[in-house]
Amino acid sequence: MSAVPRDPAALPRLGWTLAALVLLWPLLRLADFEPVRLLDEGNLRAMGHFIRGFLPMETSHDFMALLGKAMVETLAMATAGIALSLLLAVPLGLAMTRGLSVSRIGPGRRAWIGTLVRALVRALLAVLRGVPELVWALLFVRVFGLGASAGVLALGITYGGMLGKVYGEILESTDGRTARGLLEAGSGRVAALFYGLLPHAGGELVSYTVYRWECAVRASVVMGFVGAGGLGQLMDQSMKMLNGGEAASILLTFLLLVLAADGLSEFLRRRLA
Amino acid sequence: MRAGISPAGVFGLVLLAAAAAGSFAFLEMPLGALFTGSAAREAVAFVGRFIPPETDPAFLAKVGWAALETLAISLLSTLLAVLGGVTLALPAAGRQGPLARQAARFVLNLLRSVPELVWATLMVLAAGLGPFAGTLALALHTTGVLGRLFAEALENTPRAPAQAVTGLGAGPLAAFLYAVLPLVAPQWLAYALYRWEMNIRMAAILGFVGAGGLGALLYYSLSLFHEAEASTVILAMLAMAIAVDGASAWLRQRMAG
Amino acid sequence: AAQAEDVLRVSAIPDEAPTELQRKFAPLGAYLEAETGMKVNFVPVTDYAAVVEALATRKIDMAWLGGFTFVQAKIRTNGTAVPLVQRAEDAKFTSKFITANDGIKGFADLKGKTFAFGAPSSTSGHLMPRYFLGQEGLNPDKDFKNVAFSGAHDATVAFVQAGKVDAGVLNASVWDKLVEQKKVDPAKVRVFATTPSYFDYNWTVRGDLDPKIQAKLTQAFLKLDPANPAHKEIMALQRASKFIPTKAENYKGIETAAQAAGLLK
Amino acid sequence: MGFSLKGVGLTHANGFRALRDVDLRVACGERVALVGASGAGKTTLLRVLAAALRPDTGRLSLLGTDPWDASPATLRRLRARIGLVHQAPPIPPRQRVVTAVLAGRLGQWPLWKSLASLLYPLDPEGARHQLARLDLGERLYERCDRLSGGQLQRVALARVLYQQPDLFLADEPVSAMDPALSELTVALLNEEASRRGVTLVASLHAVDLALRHFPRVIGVKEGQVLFDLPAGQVREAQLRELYAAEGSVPMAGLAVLPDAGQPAAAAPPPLRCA
Amino acid sequence: MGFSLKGVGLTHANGFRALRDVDLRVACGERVALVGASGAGKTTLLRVLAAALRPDTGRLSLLGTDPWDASPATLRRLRARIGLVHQAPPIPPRQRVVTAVLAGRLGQWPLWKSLASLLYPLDPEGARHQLARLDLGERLYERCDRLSGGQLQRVALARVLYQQPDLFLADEPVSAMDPALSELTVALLNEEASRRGVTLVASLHAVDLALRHFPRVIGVKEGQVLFDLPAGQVREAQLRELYAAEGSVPMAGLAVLPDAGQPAAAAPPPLRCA
Ligand SMILES: Nc1ncnc2c1ncn2[C@@H]1O[C@H](COP(=O)(O)OP(=O)(O)OP(=O)(O)O)[C@@H](O)[C@H]1O
Ligand SMILES: Nc1ncnc2c1ncn2[C@@H]1O[C@H](COP(=O)(O)OP(=O)(O)OP(=O)(O)O)[C@@H](O)[C@H]1O
Ligand SMILES: [Mg+2]
Ligand SMILES: [Mg+2]
Repeated sequence: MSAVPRDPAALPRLGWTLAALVLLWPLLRLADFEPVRLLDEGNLRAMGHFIRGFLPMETSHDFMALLGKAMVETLAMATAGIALSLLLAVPLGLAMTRGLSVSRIGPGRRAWIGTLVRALVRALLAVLRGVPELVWALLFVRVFGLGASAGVLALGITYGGMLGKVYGEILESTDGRTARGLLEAGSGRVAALFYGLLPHAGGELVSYTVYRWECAVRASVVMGFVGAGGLGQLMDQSMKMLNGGEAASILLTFLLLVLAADGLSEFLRRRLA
Repeated sequence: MRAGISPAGVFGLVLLAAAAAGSFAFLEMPLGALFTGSAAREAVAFVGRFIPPETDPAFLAKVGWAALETLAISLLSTLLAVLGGVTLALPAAGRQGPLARQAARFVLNLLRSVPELVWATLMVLAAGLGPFAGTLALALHTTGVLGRLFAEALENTPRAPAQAVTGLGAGPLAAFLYAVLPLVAPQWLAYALYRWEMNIRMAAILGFVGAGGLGALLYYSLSLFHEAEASTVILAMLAMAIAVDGASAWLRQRMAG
Repeated sequence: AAQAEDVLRVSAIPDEAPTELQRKFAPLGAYLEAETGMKVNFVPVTDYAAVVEALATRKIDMAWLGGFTFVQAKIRTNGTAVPLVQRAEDAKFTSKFITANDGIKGFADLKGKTFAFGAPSSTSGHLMPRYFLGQEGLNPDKDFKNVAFSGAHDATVAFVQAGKVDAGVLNASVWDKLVEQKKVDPAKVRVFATTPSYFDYNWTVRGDLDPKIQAKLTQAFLKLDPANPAHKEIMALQRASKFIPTKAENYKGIETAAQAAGLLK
Repeated sequence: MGFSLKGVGLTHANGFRALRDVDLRVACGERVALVGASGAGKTTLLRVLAAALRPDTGRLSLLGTDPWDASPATLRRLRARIGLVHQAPPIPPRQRVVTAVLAGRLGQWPLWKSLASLLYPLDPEGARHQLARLDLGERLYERCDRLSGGQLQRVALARVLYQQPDLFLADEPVSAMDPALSELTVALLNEEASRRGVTLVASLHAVDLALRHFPRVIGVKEGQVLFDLPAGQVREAQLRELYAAEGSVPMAGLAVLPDAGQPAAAAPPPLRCA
Repeated sequence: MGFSLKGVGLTHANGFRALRDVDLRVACGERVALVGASGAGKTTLLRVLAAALRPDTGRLSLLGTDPWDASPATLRRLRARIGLVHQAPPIPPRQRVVTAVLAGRLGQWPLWKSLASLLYPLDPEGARHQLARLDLGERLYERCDRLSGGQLQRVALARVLYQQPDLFLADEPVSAMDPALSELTVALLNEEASRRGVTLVASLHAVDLALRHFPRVIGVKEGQVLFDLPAGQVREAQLRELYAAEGSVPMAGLAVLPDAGQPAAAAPPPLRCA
């Protein structure tokens, strides 16, 4: 028996691993990484004291009324924000997907146009989500004034950038053979999406969208900036004041909403399956 | 003859559309204002203040250092979160029975439903003001996020390869590594890199715990209306995010071959 | 700004929790509605810049600004923003440096410690303390181990009390209120230094607001009298002994300080 | 207006030369079987004919057009006229049979129709008709992952039958079927092609089926055409050479072949070219 | 210590009765071919034998154990001794051939070894040896999505050969291979089973291969055993009945079968039961 050739992937693999380890060290130093600090007695006491402050939870009538109002507002803003972001994300995400690119299997001489368009869309999405929410919020304050409108729009735009990118990547990571088969049989890209990619990726897309909605519910920063209120702002404030009882009540609300979102996601995915 | 989509499905879709419409109505959003001439003028004026970006060498050095710090915090927190996320995602995807699934899901939901800011406060108390607290705070929240995303990606993966390997008598971990990981790896990688990109941007939080970084710098310049400086910081953040985004695209393309 | 004629849109910089601001404003708002005959709409926000931005683009009509935010607003409106009134206390405002660390007795002990300001654009929580620290020969960016921005004055106290930072600074008015309301434990947290006095907060309107309304508003504020039981609650909530007229020149000093501290370009 | 290849060569991304210098001319309405050892390049050749893989060298003309020289719109129209039955059916596991079959017409339907059909199948009758020809009519609303291997393969075939292409390509269309069903299916493909007067190219491992049903048989070996003959002229020695590439393969399997001299049974096709 | 089924029935989740009342007893070291029409239940039966599907009724004993009565640890050990070649190779597309083959021993290796082998293949020699027997030795480090249909099927076979199971199950193991390679492969499976003295059950659509290589042939029809005979006693009429289920299937395909009376060629296996 002749000698078995050595694994050709082994050497590069070793090289990358070593390179990663060498890079990790300065990063750990930069981030001040000292896990022993977590065991420091004074720190443990401070944290214990703070966590004990979570009980009893704040349940006064005033606060509950405030919480209820904030919750309704938050749900409305999150839903509206996600709806707006979908308007951006769906077309851009599709444009970004290589698996749906006709030109990649199609006439090669035009392939560079497709590549260029995808790169441009990628860059556009990066700018949409890369410009901080606060900057968008300040921009929209100039148009709408203070209030929910500016916040929801800022949210819609940044989340549009995020969803678009993630949609594109999900569609690319799924088994593309079906869609490719359809494109090869002359189908258009939208039809190939619905018949070839969504059956594989539908669950994943739904699950990510619901997760984003859940993030929108928690989104404190933008909403508070422009005076849109909501749960996030309430939370920020209780936390800055280190008011444990209020924080605990809001956290419980968050947890309930997250559980609800999780259930919704599971329900939708099951329906799709 | 059965219809293509069940009545319950149609009902669900209608319900979702109604929820969106209801939300817009409730918020009374004058979206029309977006398309007025004054809106365009205001927007142009606003953007104009950001141009040109600040290029003072001293400030650039400050931005460079903050960028390094941001890189370290975001990368480490994402790495920790990937480790934690994978560990929790396996039981959360129902591979160790329904009981473990519920338990793991609950832990993930808890980690995730506590916002970064709250984790930051806790971690500052636990580890003191500074980048380490920021790293831990981001790692904890991100674990919850990645754990959930990883778990759902797992559940959406075809089962046949894994069943074939367990059919050979392999244990759950081995079956996962040999038959599931190759299938979900591109998606997991995409999520992890994407979360890294998000963590680069976690602005307010890091400033709040005194970790500095680009986020704190940005918030500071915006508060003081130093738009030119803010613009430099935004460009630095964008450059990092686009680099990560490009790396993600490149890596996954390489994997797909 | 067509519908603005019968609605007065008001906001305030979030130097305290927005809900607290809203609570404080409620009776004042009702009073102003009665005095001007306009509907008064108050929007609490969490970002200083958003208030200035909204005022500069005429999306709100009147705002409660700090000294430094007023300077910013003036610059952004090309000098048209008009300060109407301020509290008597605002004419000689101070900030308190506080700590819960036994080792800190004066400015010299702050070197190498962690420190919390309020918000970056706060006058009494950031600008003036930074300016006075500079005069004491301390550069926060270099001499402190770590600087955090708590975002609001009451949050700074919470930071210090929980041991998150070694020391912090906040405005005297909020400190007094917290001590009065027993929200801080004086045995733990103590004041170790106080700044010299300076001009701070005021009520500012946008320059193109109808002068008649401006006059009505000024009158309404000046008419407030602590001896009148109906006004007493409003004054108490605003922590004002009385309101006095003010003018833009009063804030020249702040502008200079901001320039010196490098916060204004 | 069938197709023609001239000096076509194809190298895969990893540098493997799967086709070298293939010359081939198939007239409209011809029915051709491809035979060859595993890894010979049959699938690659069929994918080139489906305008799915682009050759690096040589000239290619499909139904009168050079696909790699055409505009995207022309290419898309061309592809809608070519139907390929894949070797491993690329059908999403959770998709229903009816949807999988109707997908055959996506290239011809306007977008609204494709989308509407997802909500409510627009032409279940048409899909059922094609399935019934393959004895699968009653599984119309079943999910594809609930089918057996041979049933799934028939769904993939029904899709291309439903597409009604002008160039019908099939890659091992009966590999998962039992002998009786294979016979029926190959006969059906030939009958369909003759009746509609379209060109049919099928790769087949079952040499006997190839020889009995197709007028023309092409042997592919190591990416090249080894022989290209009327079925009646294929000799056992040629088949032996075709499969001998596999090292020391015992030739017993070929003993079962019908006498290679026996002429193919098919009637000459009535040429009604599309 | 082969296996036995008594009154085994299985209903799929959608209510389809795929197996009904199957009685079967196969001794250690026997080599059995399963034949039957598409959808007859061959795959289902093999999956029951692989302890992958649980029957709803009847009693089952595999290698002396009832899998559905055993503890999880026992079941796992049992499964490590059973190898099933799936009809459609369930191998992740991006996996490399060497990893896919080495996965065959996952049930026997300790965890550390499985993990280490992912980083650096621990037994490439063993994997190559099995691949080389199927004429695929040089593709060791290739990615599986770069293989042709027949090559991928051989990788799946090499995995189970590498596993060295005591009960060797194969579902259409040669459906994507050319005749010569099919012949070689079926012979190889039989030779391997005889040499190691283990039990072999393979479903095959190529009836001639079944009759020539396996001493015992079982016909499955509509989830039931239609006949269970030594290969030499299978008559054409029985095959005709077996495949007649498919409505009006023309029986021409069977004409090519060798005279069914001809005895199977295999030598009696030397019983060395594991
Ligand atoms: N995507 C690919 N990348 C690299 N090599 C490939 C690729 N696809 C096929 N090959 C190689 O090209 C050769 C021809 O493959 P092809 O699929 O055309 O064979 P085939 O004749 O269809 O074989 P089979 O009968 O086994 O299906 C094989 O050696 C195969 O390994
Ligand atoms: N998961 C499932 N759910 C429901 N029905 C199924 C499932 N799997 C198989 N069936 C049905 O059970 C019957 C037997 O299937 P099986 O796969 O055992 O057939 P087979 O004999 O292997 O056929 P083939 O030769 O086509 O592979 C078929 O009618 C099939 O449709
Ligand atoms: Mg092939
Ligand atoms: Mg089967």
